Amino acid sequence: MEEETKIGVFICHCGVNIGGVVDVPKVTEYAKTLPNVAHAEHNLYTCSEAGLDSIKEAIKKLGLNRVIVASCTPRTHEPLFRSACKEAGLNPYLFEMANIREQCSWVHPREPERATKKAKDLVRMAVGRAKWLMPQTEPELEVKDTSLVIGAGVAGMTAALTLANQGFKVYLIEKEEEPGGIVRELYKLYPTLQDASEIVNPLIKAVKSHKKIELLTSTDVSDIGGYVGNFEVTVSGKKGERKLEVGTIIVACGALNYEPPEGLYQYGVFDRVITQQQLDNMLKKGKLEKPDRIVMIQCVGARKGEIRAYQLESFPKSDTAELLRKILKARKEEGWPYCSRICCMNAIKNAILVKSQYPDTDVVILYGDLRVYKEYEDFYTKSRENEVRFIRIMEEVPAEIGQAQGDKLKVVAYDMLVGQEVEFLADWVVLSTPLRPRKAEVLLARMLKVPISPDGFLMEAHLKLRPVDTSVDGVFLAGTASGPKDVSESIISAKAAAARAAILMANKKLKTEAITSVVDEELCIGCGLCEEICPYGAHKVVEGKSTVIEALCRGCGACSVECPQRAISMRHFGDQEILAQVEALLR
Amino acid sequence: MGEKPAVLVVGGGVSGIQASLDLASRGIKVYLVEKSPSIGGRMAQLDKTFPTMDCSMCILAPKMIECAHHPNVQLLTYSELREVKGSVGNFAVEVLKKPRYVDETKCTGCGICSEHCPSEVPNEFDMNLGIRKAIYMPFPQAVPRVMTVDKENCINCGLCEKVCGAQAVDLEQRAEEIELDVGSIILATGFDLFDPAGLPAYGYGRYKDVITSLELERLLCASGPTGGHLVRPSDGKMPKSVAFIQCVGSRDKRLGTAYCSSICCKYSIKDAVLIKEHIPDARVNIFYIDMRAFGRGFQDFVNRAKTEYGISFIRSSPGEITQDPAEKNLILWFEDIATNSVQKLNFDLVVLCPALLPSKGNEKLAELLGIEVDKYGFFKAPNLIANPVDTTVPGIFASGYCLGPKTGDIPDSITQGSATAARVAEVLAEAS
Amino acid sequence: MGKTGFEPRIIVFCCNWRAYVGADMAGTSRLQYSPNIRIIRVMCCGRMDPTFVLSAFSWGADGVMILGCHPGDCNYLKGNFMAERRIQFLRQALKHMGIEEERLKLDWVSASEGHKFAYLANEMVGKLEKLGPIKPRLEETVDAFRTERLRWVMGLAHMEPKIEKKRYFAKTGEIMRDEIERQTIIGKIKEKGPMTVRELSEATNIATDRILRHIIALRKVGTISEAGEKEDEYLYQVM
Amino acid sequence: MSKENRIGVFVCHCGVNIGSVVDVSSVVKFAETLPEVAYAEENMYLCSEAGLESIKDAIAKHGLNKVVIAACTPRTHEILLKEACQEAGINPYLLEIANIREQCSWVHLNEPKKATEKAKDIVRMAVEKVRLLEPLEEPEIGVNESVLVVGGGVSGLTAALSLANQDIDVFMIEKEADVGGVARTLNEVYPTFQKASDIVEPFIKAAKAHKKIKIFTSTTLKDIKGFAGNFHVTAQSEKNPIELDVGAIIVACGAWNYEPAKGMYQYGVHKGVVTHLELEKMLREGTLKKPERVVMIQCVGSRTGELWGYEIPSLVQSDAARLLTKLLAKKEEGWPHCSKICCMNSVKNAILIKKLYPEADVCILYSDLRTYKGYEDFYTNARDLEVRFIKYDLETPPKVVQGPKGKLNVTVYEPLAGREIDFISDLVVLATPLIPSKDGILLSRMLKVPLAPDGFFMEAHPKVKPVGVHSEGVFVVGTASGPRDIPESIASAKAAAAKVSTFISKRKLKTEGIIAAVDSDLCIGCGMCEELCPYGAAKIEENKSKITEVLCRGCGICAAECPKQAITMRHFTDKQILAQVRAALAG
Repeated sequence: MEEETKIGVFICHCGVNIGGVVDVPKVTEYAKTLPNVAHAEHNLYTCSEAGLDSIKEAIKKLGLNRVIVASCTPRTHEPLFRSACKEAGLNPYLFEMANIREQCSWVHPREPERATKKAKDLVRMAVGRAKWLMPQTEPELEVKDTSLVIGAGVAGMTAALTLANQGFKVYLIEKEEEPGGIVRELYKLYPTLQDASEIVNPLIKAVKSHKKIELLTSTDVSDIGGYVGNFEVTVSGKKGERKLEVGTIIVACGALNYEPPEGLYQYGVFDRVITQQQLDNMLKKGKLEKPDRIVMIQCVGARKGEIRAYQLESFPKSDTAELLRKILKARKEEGWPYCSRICCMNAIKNAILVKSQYPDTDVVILYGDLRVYKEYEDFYTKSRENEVRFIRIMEEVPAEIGQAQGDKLKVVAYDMLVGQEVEFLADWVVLSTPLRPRKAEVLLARMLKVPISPDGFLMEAHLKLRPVDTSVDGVFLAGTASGPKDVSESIISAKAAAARAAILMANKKLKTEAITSVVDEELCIGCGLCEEICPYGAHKVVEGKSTVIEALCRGCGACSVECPQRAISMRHFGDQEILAQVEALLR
Repeated sequence: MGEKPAVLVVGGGVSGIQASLDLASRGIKVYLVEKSPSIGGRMAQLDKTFPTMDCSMCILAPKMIECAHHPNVQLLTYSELREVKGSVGNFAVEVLKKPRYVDETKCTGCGICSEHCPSEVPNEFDMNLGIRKAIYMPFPQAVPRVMTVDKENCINCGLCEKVCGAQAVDLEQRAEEIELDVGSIILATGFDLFDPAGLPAYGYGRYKDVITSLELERLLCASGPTGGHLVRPSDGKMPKSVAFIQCVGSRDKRLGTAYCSSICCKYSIKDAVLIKEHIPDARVNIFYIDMRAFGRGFQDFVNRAKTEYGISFIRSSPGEITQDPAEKNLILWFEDIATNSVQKLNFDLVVLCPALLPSKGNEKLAELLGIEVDKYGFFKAPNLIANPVDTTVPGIFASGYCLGPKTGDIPDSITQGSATAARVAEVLAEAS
Repeated sequence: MGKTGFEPRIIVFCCNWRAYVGADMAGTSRLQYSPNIRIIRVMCCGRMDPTFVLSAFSWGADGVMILGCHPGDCNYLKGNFMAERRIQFLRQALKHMGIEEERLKLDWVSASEGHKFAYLANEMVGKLEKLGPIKPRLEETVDAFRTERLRWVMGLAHMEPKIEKKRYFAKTGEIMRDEIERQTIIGKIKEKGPMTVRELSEATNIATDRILRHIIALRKVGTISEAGEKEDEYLYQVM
Repeated sequence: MSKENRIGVFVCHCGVNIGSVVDVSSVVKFAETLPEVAYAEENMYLCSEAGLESIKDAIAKHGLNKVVIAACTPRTHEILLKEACQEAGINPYLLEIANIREQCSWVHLNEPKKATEKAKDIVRMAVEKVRLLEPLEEPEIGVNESVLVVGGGVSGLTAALSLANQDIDVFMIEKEADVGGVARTLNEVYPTFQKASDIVEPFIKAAKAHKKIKIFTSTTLKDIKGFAGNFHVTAQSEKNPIELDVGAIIVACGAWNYEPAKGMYQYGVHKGVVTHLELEKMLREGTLKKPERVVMIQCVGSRTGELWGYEIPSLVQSDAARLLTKLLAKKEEGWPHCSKICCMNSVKNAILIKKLYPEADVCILYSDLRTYKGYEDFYTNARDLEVRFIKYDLETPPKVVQGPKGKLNVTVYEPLAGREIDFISDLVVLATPLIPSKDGILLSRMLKVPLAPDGFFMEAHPKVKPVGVHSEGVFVVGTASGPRDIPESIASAKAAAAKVSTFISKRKLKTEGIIAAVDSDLCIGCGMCEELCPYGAAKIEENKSKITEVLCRGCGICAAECPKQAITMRHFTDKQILAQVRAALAG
């Protein structure tokens, strides 16, 4: 950058938005007096076609090599001006913006003089900074258009198929011998009461036959390295280890059914106390001989216990397996704090199934809140028409289960409506238990550096806005891996995950921020502090020197602050660039 | 990437935005048609989002802007679907772009015009609690940042034309018919709210201080009409006692809306908490039938509402609301199921949580596209479980609340947005 | 004035070219009329700013007359038409303020119509003696006619509405009412310091919900803001 | 106005005009108590030399910088007084006149106390205004040095010629096919009995010949725009439209001869009943057969009828419009004024008849015989020729009926004899008045010049400014401003010509300093002023309103309408007017 800096300053009236308060011509005159400023002008609307043209013209005519626009906030207009510079052959990173509207004229409408002064300062600061700006290029990296889907449950298979149908190569790995996951075990699905097989089998057939899908069963992930676009995954199966190179990863490892600890509602004590899953199974196999009464108890092991906040950021580093054991043990006792979302419908479904087999069997559902959300209300109504009995019990007073004469069980609960205790003799007591995270998940999390949410499921990048993304680029969540879902919800999330993954792979290339850190090899002593603190694992110490994986670096600059050798500098927000602003303001 | 056919997305809510972005960012041209002047949909109207209490607009705005700037997305705001012919792979679509009376290419959205416009109108974006002008931007973060003239209320004085530095106003502008060829269509038309006037016992419309939850959102919102100062509409008093009534129109067979709208419980808790944060000594009661705070994160939310914020939940659906003529307070009559007794409580403000209905256009739209709707008027999926985001016409998909309460909340809407994007990508892949 | 009996006080605005000469003519012809009137000369009755009239009322005038050239004779081609439109508009405002219409008169007096001038003067005095002293004193409403919004709409009154008349006049009427009420609110707060919606309503007898609506509007443009609370209500101040 | 005000108040007695009603000295005392009044005095005649001197002295002596003069209407004396101030070094716009004569003493003759009160108020109002007055400069505009003469009658021609002889370009517009006007149709004129043609023809010749005079015959005025010094005139000749730019306009459109309503004195019924105009024609053409008797009736259609025939409240029509209708209706009611020339005219014609047929008996029925000036002996001359003069009351006008042998029977009540007299007469001649002409009335509207109650042009002041009118640059000559005989018309024409030449010769003309000024900080460029300004003085340039000073006439419409109150009217600012209002109500 030996050539002398020629800064062009363009100050916008924004109609009267700025001009009405700030004395724009004055500011323009002032700008002309600043060092390195080769040109300054003001426009009614710099963002208008005319405004942009005058910028381009000035760049070409006067050979400007820095451009400053003093107008509104960069958040909305920077891209526009940057591209204008680009068209005029100026590197967009040599463009700087001074926000004299949102942060000046609009907030000091009643003090024109002081606002004008402030505007001058802001412009001066921008000029100070502009001097140090460097041209930057946004690094591109290859994205392999193959994907890895972990777990061949409904979600996993759906995700795999969705991608495959779009022509992407997919590795679908499953640690069981057969794909299908939990759903394969199930009997019928709510609310349509169709056989689970109707859903699963076509998927299984499809994934097995699809030429774009390579299904690896009885296979586990043993290691994951690399980064978005270029993950290196080691899987181990019957045929031993194998290395896969994929661009994206979809985690569909599903969830498990919570198994109550022995003694909870006499589970494991009386063998006629079973879980909904077991009931479902008996129904499927037709093992359930006609009972007089079945009592179902909702929210067993769900909506209980405290939430513990783990130190998530440090989580990947701590001994996961150990921590995991602790969590699961503790949870086994006190249950899981969240509502499992599907149990109510599930219970109702089973109740209906029982009724359809044995219409005169009395089915009683004890619940705290009946969360038949969405249009399942109809489903609920249907069950009542079938004379399924719903009794709202006080959650604080759990039902008591005891032995009664014969092999019947005695259930005592407190009925909120009647306001007194009620007693039932039941042949079966069925516990509705929540879905819970599985061990494998947490282990995966460690490899993927995906944080775990307080309740132990894999955590979305943003609960609201990025429900199937993770904080790790290129890694997505499908199905119950990120929390309880019913089948259709799992399918939706699987498709969503596939869509997100497809974006990366379809573009083949990934433009990443130019604003990344750079390591000065001379100064770096490879202390690895940067590696420690980098939230995105963008720094690796290789052969005693820190290296930056630009694809991962988000340009937060934490490393450059921490680096004891001050060997790390930030592009576009270098120390000089920032200090120059401060200096310009104060000196 | 011209070889891929383009896609039409109807509805610029968060779901439609997500679908558009996912498609666009993988190189598929998207036309996003929105009937109102700005994209953003219902989410833009919310103050905060449960359970994380993120400022709704803060997290939505970037997506909106991204949408506007994306080279593959063409926004057709203030536009409506006119006609659709053809089938998957090649639909011929006609979109009617209603006249904005403002040249979108010239307008800088500076708002000077509406500052001077003499004609005031209740702002539907603020649920008519706030005020806008006849030339307006529905809300400050609107996308595109372009003014719109509401001819209904315009007195045609032409002041806007005069004061517009950019000469963007054109009161003679005409509607524009736009022909589009698309390979697939995504519907994300969202929902409308049940009008509680349909339940006279609650006195909505009769008592100014009986409001809907969406109205409350605006009253709570810092960028809302009262600048986030919660006051009751009748006289600006700070409500010291607030009641939430769940299932107003939902789960109600008489009204033919038997389903559970599935978000009210959650947002009520959120709003209740917000109210407590605004007015710590306010008494807040939530009247509910079942507290359906299902899914991860919410149980904890409920517990905190009870323990930390001392919000009391009463299991009952109130029978009637009357007004104390002297104090102008509202008297709410209900049967306490816990105690089996008819009781009454006084409230300064009563918030009704109305059912979410299919948005008004749905029937027409369905007819236009030849797709089926379910008995409630939501778009019908051929197979609820296996193809939840499909409609009965191949190549046409639905996302978000227009599918019915299948969608719980924002994450669901977004997930579905992405899911439809995937489906579109699939069918287009097949087609090509 | 320390006189017995009611002496109506009348301000007469005369245009420089006809009415004023007419008044002179009355003098030249020694036509006697009652001395309650005070003449103010303006170049043209088109100069009549509504705030002049309203100020006059708010400062204690019992009647105001505006005299200009006959239609078609205006020295400035159309000033008198403008005055007429404007006064019509102003009359609506007077209604909102509870001032009898007869207290404001617009008429034409040509240079030669000394008789007419005298006649009008006496007629007005007679009317006002019947009406008695003016009741309301609304300085605030003068400000309403200083607001851009109202003045603009007033200006529009000279042009043919480009939209359906009924809707147009409904709208303009509404705008006038709004501005008058808003200025009244602002005035009250300026006078009494921060007030709550209810206090304002009592002080101005405007319904509370309307007050709130105005506050919302004024708040939006930064004229009014909260200034603390007072038993469960927000106080509002003028910025 | 940094410099503090020192106001001088001068109250005029105007002899007894003010003094006899208003207690002047108490007004002066009162004035002394008013804010910023440094000096107050009373004076018998302020407009007299002495009066003006004393004003100047006072200004010098007491260091006054603003002046209030309580006297007569500003319309007559303002100029004079302004000059006085100017000579004393005070900007003429720092003078305010309180009109306590026309608008106080004269109209409250019987209520001295109240009148004095009022006078005080008026003075206070003037003081309040003067306090806020600011010195104004009067922008100068060029004066077009050509003159338009409307009407080619004797007076028109005279004026045109005398101007042309002063080397001033004159345009003359005549709607008839040839110039000359009424005079051409006359026979011999009193008192010299010259042939009218002998008087007119030379004028016509001279005018037609004069290179400085351009005559447009068969041409009618269409429109007059602009203002003193720069009138733009459009006219229409038979063939083509004419556009003229002139600095001054002389109105010489003459008057009409009242044509009696049909049946009035059998006029239009019996061919023996004629007007003098018709008689003159007979005499000129010699078609008058020897009559036994001729009866002349004076004041036919004059000195009768209401001054204004309307009831005030219902009045909406403009006076001009009303005059027109009256004019065209040819009402019996007639016209209120005395036509002034008829008497002489009748006497003249009587004499002419006598000279022609000495035996013919000529009687003149009159109510008052107004042979004014030196015409008395002209009257005696007629008497010597035995012309009979018979008086009648206006209340009992003569009756004319069909008489024997196609003659007429005239009956009149003789008040001196106290009985009715009958005449059998061959010829009845009606002396009808000159009345305003249609053209005059129309012209008055084009020129915005007020008409007098009788419908003739109203002089600025019947005594002080007989040929000037209420609009600068416009002058009225001949019968346009009332009945005149030829010598009088010529005299007035010459007078006007003199005035015009001085007016023109100024070359530069100061326009009013009373013009609009825009505060462009407040202006939002809404264009309301542009929309409403009758003179196109306000224009929007770059979103701000600009006032073209020479076009602005100071009506103040823009100021009254400006939504942002960004326009102030110099010398009539809101402040100043409101100060007056306040002062008026302060008492």
